[in-house]
Amino acid sequence: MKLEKEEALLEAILFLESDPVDLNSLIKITDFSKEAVLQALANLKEKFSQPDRGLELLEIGGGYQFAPKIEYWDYLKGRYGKKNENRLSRAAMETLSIIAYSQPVTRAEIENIRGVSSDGMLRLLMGRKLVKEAGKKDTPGKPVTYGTTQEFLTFFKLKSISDLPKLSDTDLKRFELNG
Amino acid sequence: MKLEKEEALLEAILFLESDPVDLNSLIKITDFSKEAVLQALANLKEKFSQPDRGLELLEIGGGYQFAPKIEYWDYLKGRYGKKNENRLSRAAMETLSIIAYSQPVTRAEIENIRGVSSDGMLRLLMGRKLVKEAGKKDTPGKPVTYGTTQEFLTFFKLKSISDLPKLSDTDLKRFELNG
Amino acid sequence: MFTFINLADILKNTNIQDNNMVSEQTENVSHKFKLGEFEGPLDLLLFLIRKSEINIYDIPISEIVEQYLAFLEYATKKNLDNLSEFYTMAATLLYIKSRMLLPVEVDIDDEFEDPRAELVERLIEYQKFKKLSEIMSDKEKESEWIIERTSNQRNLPFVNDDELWEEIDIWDLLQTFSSIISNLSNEQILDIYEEVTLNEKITLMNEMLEKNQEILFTELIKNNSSVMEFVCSFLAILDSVKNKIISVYQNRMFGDIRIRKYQNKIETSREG
Repeated sequence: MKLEKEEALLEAILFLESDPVDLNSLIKITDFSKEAVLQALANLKEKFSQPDRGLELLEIGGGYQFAPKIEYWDYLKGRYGKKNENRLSRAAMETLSIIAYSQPVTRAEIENIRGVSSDGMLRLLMGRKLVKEAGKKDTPGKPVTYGTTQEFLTFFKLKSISDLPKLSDTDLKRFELNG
Repeated sequence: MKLEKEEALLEAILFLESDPVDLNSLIKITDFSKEAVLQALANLKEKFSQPDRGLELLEIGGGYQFAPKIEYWDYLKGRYGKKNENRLSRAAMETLSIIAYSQPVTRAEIENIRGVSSDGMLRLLMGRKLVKEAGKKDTPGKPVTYGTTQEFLTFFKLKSISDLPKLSDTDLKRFELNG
Repeated sequence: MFTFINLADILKNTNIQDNNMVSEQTENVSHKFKLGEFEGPLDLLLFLIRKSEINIYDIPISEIVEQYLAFLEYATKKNLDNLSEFYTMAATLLYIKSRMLLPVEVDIDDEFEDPRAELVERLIEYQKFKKLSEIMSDKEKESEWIIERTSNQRNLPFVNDDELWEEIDIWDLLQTFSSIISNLSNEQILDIYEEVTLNEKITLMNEMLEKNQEILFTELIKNNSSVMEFVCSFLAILDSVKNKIISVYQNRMFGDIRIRKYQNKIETSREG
């Protein structure tokens, strides 16, 4: 399907935006049909994958975004690069992965898995906007549950939470044998 | 000449920059030869002029910059235009003042005064209806001349073009002294 | 007795191939073993199990308890913080150990009867998330660098700097022009500084013709005392007639000149 105008306009919009733009926003701005937008995005993605293009169309957290292709980063780092000095500690990453893979999950459940109090870690992760309160659990006391945020997806460059990296088959067997 | 990598990298750089980037900076960032950069820019310009592209490569004030094509501005105005409704960039302002005070004036004359290509700015000002074609000059080649519009008068709250403020006496004297 | 040695030595001697041991974590191999590296009692237990090359499903509980308590003693001496959870686990381990010592016929293969079963389950679960968090850490490393655009806010039309006018007025325009002019050579400015110019009058005339079908010559004169006004206005008419922009009419000799747009003027001037 030829969608020259649609592709052109989407290219302009994604150029103007710096954060991922979700499908609904794109439909609203362009006034095109959902099908047309999706098809045009697919066409764009394909075109930008050509070797003479320096950008690629990423799908992150349900949104679309242009980003320079990784093979050009060495040229770009000097002027545009920022190193992420704020790596998560092992404890924070442990807590985060429990939340990511088991969400929605209560604090008690997290602490039960880790075997230590996770208050500080939860606060840290919420401070970095990787984790948010996700509702209340329907059990006595109605404890708050936690889940990951949009920023979490962006940070880990994930399309959606179902895109979380999986355990290898060997690991999977190992952990399920006596599960 | 095939310059896939050069074009790709320049595309990425011009995506990351918000201001026009001059040739020397582009050479410095990419470490390509001047000829390669110029040729790649020309190729890019040509490619972006295709109807399925929403951006165009402008040459503004001696620098290069991507901008959404004017034909898509109506779609984009609502979301991206508001803040600038009453703003003009310096380059646009320069061009506009030359046109206002020297009209009717040809593009060559404008460029002669500014010392840089004024293609993009002229289109921008015409897109905003502050400037229009005002006829042709009676010189070889009959170049198009430009002048200000009714919207220009409204925008600057002028009754008529003869209300344009005059240069100060000091300015006049300096001219006479040098002249 | 559990002694604190280089982690690398321990790992070197640890066979982690087939015995359902703790997942590989070779990242810290070269580091000196540090107490702070245990995220909690489960982490410590997994380390001890792995170091001793024992099967997680058949933990020799007395041996592990002994090592665990040795660690706790050392940690207490060092005044480490947050040891309460480690003590809780110690109590659990001792309880399991006592259950194991009871003279009851226990079928070890039946995990529901095994006092260690719940602990093993927790260890496995924790181990799974440890592995997952390693995967996530690798993923995080991919984000070690971010490439940022110089400005996150982009608008139409393209604004080049922050020194912009919320609202520009005509004096800004004059000032801009004035500063451009100050950098020009004299040849480039020739007729710009005239009090009144021919171009100005042409422009004024076109402007008036946009609003009115017909205008009068006298309407082009804004300053009656200036001869240049008359000259420029008249030249403007002559020039425009020549360029087929206007047509002029005069009712009587020395009467006011009526000016109208030349027919098809718009079309011809927009061509090209």
